[in-house]
Amino acid sequence: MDSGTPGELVQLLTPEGERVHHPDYDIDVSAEELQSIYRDLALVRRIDLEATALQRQGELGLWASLLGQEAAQVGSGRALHPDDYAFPTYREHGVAFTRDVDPLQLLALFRGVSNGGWDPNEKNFALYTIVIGNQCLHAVGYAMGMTFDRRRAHADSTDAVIAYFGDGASSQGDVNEAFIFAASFDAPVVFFCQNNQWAISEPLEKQTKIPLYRRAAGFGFPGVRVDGNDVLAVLAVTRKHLADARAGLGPSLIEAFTYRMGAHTTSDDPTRYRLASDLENWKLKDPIERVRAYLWRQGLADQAYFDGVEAEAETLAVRLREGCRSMPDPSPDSMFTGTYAEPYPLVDAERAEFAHYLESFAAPAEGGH
Amino acid sequence: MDSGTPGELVQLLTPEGERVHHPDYDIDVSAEELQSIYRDLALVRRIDLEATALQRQGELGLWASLLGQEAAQVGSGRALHPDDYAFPTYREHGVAFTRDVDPLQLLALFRGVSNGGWDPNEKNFALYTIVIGNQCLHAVGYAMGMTFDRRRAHADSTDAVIAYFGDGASSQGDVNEAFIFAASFDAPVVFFCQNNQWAISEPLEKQTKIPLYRRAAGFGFPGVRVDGNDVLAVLAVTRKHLADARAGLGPSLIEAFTYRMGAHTTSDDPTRYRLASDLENWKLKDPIERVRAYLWRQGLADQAYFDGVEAEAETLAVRLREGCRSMPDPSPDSMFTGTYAEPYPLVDAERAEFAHYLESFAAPAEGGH
Amino acid sequence: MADATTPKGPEKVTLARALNMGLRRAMEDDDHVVLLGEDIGKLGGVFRITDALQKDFGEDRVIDTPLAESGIVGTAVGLAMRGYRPVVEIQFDGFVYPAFDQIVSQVAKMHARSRGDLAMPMVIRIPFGGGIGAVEHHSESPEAYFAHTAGLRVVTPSNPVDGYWMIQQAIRCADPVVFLEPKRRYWEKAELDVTAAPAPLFEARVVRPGRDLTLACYGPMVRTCLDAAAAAAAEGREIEVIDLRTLSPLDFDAVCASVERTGRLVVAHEATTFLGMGAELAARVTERCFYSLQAPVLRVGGFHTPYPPSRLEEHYLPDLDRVLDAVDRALEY
Amino acid sequence: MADATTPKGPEKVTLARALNMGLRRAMEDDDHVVLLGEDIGKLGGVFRITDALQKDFGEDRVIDTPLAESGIVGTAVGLAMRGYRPVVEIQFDGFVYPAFDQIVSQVAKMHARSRGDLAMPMVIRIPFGGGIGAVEHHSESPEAYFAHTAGLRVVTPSNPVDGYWMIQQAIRCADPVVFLEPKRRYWEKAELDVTAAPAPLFEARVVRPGRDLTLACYGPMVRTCLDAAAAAAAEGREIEVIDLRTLSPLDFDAVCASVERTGRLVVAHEATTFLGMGAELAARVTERCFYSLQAPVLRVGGFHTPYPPSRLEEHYLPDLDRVLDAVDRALEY
Ligand SMILES: Cc1ncc(C[n+]2csc(CCOP(=O)(O)OP(=O)(O)O)c2C)c(N)n1
Ligand SMILES: Cc1ncc(C[n+]2csc(CCOP(=O)(O)OP(=O)(O)O)c2C)c(N)n1
Ligand SMILES: [Mg+2]
Ligand SMILES: [Mg+2]
Repeated sequence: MDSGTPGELVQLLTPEGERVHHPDYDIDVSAEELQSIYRDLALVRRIDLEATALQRQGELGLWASLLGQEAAQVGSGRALHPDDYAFPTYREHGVAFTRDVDPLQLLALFRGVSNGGWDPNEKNFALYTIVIGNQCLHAVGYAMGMTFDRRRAHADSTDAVIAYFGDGASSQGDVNEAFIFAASFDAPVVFFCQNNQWAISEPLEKQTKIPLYRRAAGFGFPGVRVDGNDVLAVLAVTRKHLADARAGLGPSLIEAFTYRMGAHTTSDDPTRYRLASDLENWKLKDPIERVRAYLWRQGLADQAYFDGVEAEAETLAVRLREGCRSMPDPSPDSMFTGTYAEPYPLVDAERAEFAHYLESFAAPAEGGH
Repeated sequence: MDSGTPGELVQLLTPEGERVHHPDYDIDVSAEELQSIYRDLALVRRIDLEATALQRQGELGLWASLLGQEAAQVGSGRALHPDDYAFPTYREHGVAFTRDVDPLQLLALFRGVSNGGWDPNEKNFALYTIVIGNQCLHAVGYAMGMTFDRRRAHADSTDAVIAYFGDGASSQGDVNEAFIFAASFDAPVVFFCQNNQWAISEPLEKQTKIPLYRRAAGFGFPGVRVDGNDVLAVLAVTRKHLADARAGLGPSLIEAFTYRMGAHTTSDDPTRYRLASDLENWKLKDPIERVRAYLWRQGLADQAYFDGVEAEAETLAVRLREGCRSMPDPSPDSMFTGTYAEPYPLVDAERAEFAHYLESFAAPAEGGH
Repeated sequence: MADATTPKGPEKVTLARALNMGLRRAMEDDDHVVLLGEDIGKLGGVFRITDALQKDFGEDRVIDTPLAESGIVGTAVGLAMRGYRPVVEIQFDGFVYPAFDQIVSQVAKMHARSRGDLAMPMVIRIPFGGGIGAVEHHSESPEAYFAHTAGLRVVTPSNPVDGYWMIQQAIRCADPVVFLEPKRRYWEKAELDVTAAPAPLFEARVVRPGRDLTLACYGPMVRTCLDAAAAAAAEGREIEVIDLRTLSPLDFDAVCASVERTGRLVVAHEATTFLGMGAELAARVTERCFYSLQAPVLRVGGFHTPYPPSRLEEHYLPDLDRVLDAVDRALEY
Repeated sequence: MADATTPKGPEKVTLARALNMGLRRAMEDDDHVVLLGEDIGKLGGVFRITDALQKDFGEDRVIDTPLAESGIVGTAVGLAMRGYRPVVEIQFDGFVYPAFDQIVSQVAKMHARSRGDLAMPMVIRIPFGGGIGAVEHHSESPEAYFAHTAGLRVVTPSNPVDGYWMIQQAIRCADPVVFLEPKRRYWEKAELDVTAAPAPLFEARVVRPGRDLTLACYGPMVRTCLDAAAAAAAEGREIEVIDLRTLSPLDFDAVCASVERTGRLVVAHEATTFLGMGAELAARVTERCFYSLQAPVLRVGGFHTPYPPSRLEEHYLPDLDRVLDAVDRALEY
């Protein structure tokens, strides 16, 4: 497999925490911003660890860990403006965090309390999409709508959309059709592929023999590969491509080169299909460690700062544990209320019948549930 | 729209009938072969004209004309070996001709007598596929099977597959998934896109803003654009890419740049969406005229030869007209026999009931059909 | 071809024209209504249902898309999220299946998934059914796939007047509506009064009263069933014909009210009977009217075979005689 | 984890293991049997149904594909044309829809289109149904979509013994078979004698005799219905339970024979009742057994809503009590 030439990878912060520069993508980050980025990364990782633990304790049915992908998600999520819109897969907990979605709502989904959780149009963050690739078309449609709105308002520029998907998803018809529609309509959308090297047990080579970012050229728009474990590079590259989208330059594709450090989900057993040594290599490229090293060595944050973040993470963890454990189950009645926006006789009848049926158990009677 | 640089188009015979040379693709064609090519082109055009006429006379429900695409089809079809396998759309009458499919069987389909017509495995020519793009995946699967067979036989090389599709089809998920599977499995398949500039009323720009052959690079395999009205170039390019496929080099994409000179089908009215002047330009690039000019000017064929082909075409036309008009309708019973290969009680019962029902009309009774 | 203004007085129009007029009026009434599909712009669609709309409303509201049905429906989902009311045209019934995933997994489920935060006011127009002498995949009756899918609504007009009103009502509906257009009836005419008050969208209609037997049908079969009822009347049998109009929800109240009176029900459709709409009607009506039914509910429909080559379609499609054959059998009980 | 040889004597195995053994034996018997799917190689599938098969049969026979279901089924069509017998794994029920077009327009219709020249001996394996506490799209019951599609066959084993034989029979069938695996029963065990003679694939089976009422079910609901019948027996009601096993064709003869004796029929499934298998059974059985039925056919099934979040699934899935409730109602007529 052609894994791309080294120069292809945009990097601004090396795994060792050295700041490097790039001719096309650069960024000025203040100490405060960098601290805030570090905080996001640390909190997001903590959310993920807590969720994994809650799943082990039986509090969640499943969890899809983002371990290792924090920078790709926080970097790209932070590049968004409030009015931009993000379309996630099921693993974008870090992006959710940057969109101000309460992590408890993510837990609610994986606990089986809800199939959604937040109001998408309040957060400008679509619901998690589990069917691989579907959301990329929604993203393009949404972006087309932004263009129509802009033209109606005779405005110069517009907001933008970001569509998340995985390396495995790049093989789905929907994702490729999304590329086609986006190109055809010059939609202001950034396709953000987190290439974490695996689609469950299948390595990247099953999906493609050339670097994924090059797919874009075949559809007539730019593609770029960024070090997905480098939050600064991800931030810079995403900002730039969002800006291009806003300016009417149409879609582009960002491939964030990263690694899924955990199992696919808590149901998965990666020892069946991959080598521990790969993981060891990627550990050296940890997305958080390098920011910490940089902050520390440049004197941009002191121990008190790191301790503060740690304490905040602890508080958050407690809130998540308690919030998760005390989360009430939805009422059976709620099954019936969401299906249609307008009255639908059969559902109304089933609802009434089922309420009646449940009551028959509540009544003091022989037999029972 | 970026319509490609002039040098991108492989051409071996100019519209004026001049033989030109190309560094990567060349070909040696004997006078006999060229005569035979001319004959194919002429007969295929005649088939098409007859079919269009038969549709106007009410003998066919519909006809999808290949007018203008004779060279793309005859050139690529003639590049196939007998054991190669071709997967057509609904317009590949010229390819069908090179696969020795009786044109009457094409007429049977458009007459509504059959949904298929020939035995695909006898002709190594799949049935016409109407759902846009579906056949590209079949082609890849078939090619994968060839690879498996080759490896089982410990053979060095294999046969190859050609998958036909249109410029509009290039937007379908299935076609792009076919690219992905073909690349992933190094399938010996040549994707042959007849870019006739139109998908019914939609111009190429709706589907893509860059030349279609470049799509291939995004998936990691070679793509080339050939003058689709130049039968020699099409033959040379297709031969070369089939040879590569046979040799284990995996898939490739050929974009045959051509023009749909007629309506999309006999149901279509192109005056609603395109200019007559475009047609005039493309008439100058007629795929048959240039071969005739070359044969004539080089003294490779004389008037007697052309007259002979004309006479053959006339004989064929008579056979088609008569064959089409006298084609019997299938029996109602045949509706029931093809659905399943093994017995299926409900269909058997419906078959018996319907036969009984039909008999009730045959019997001398009051009322009637 | 079409004029740009909605005519005011009653006028004889075809179903195709009525749909075109209804779309136009819906677009005038709400500027967030946008149309998406293949060849719906300059061409006006292969059946001309969107004739002249792009010229009058522009390319941002009548959108020729790339050739990919999943793409069309998937982007329509995004447009709906952005506040538009997309009306999608699928060129022929047999080409809706590439979009099946988006329809079943996204369009149908989005409202429930978001617990009502996101509505999906989308209309998916599909010319459906056979009888026009077409090649394969152009004569399918996919209604049961959609009606079985919770979260969707499915309606079908049988005549120009319903076509005009129902398309507007479907567009105004907050839920996704699969709108099936009986393509072999596109060219049939009726007088259309655009100032009249329309019937509710989700109700069936008795189109011919009768007391001996109820004949339920929809879309392209309504004409056939009315003809059958007329023929039966000549022989003294009074058949009540119900145009179901809505397949999801199904108007069981209307059908049951009729069956309570007639005691007999025949359901006719083009789709394969096995798990077709007739199955659900038979099951539910038998449950609700068990003691009123004097005969089992009989079904007339397509066979359990793919739609045949067009030279055989007259045998595949239930015609007047096959409907009457079932009526006779039901009356014999 | 699994051993490489098919064990010879009776052994207690899970449904998951029985399917694995059946696949192995089919692959041994016919070297043109190939498996395609996502994660079916090293991982052995997310449910381990293909465990160790790639190791033993190689990557050309157990094929991990790119992540695209239309691609999987579409290439399987080509492989079938080339003489292979592809067995496709769809990872979960909710992910079959991207392949719906290839299944409905190509797999189901190829034999008819070619008038028998091309058979489509393909098996499409789908773990289906709910009850495992999964997230959205992992608990669907899509059987009616496939059973309504002429050209397909649909079967579902309810237990390990059927799992072992039916998968082999499905693979030998010359027609395409949608093979639905009741995923919440994957871990239930039964004694499997691999030397016994299997029952025919396309026949239902009476799994518990009884004379008061017939209870028809399939796949995951068979266990539930047997439990319900046992509970009813304790109260003196003799329920005959029929495991349908095949949904297309449906074995009406078996169901009608039972109903002729019992006079009552309840059908239970997880899928939405509206146009679910119960609708077809109710319609056809009522037609055939009109004078024997003492009560309308009652259906117990999923509601007309998307499958709910898993914390509610115990309410959505018909359980013993809901089945008995319907039984009681049917007996009250
Ligand atoms: C259409 C569809 N097919 C299969 C699945 C099952 N599935 C869930 S995640 C996954 C792998 C996805 O890989 P990738 O796109 O790389 O994303 P990642 O999980 O690595 O973040 C698969 C096959 C699915 N959710 N949807
Ligand atoms: C899935 C699907 N959608 C729509 C159609 C209707 N349709 C038939 S041909 C056609 C245009 C095809 O254009 P192109 O691929 O360029 O092939 P051409 O007809 O130009 O040869 C369309 C939209 C179809 N057959 N299948
Ligand atoms: Mg991945
Ligand atoms: Mg074209």
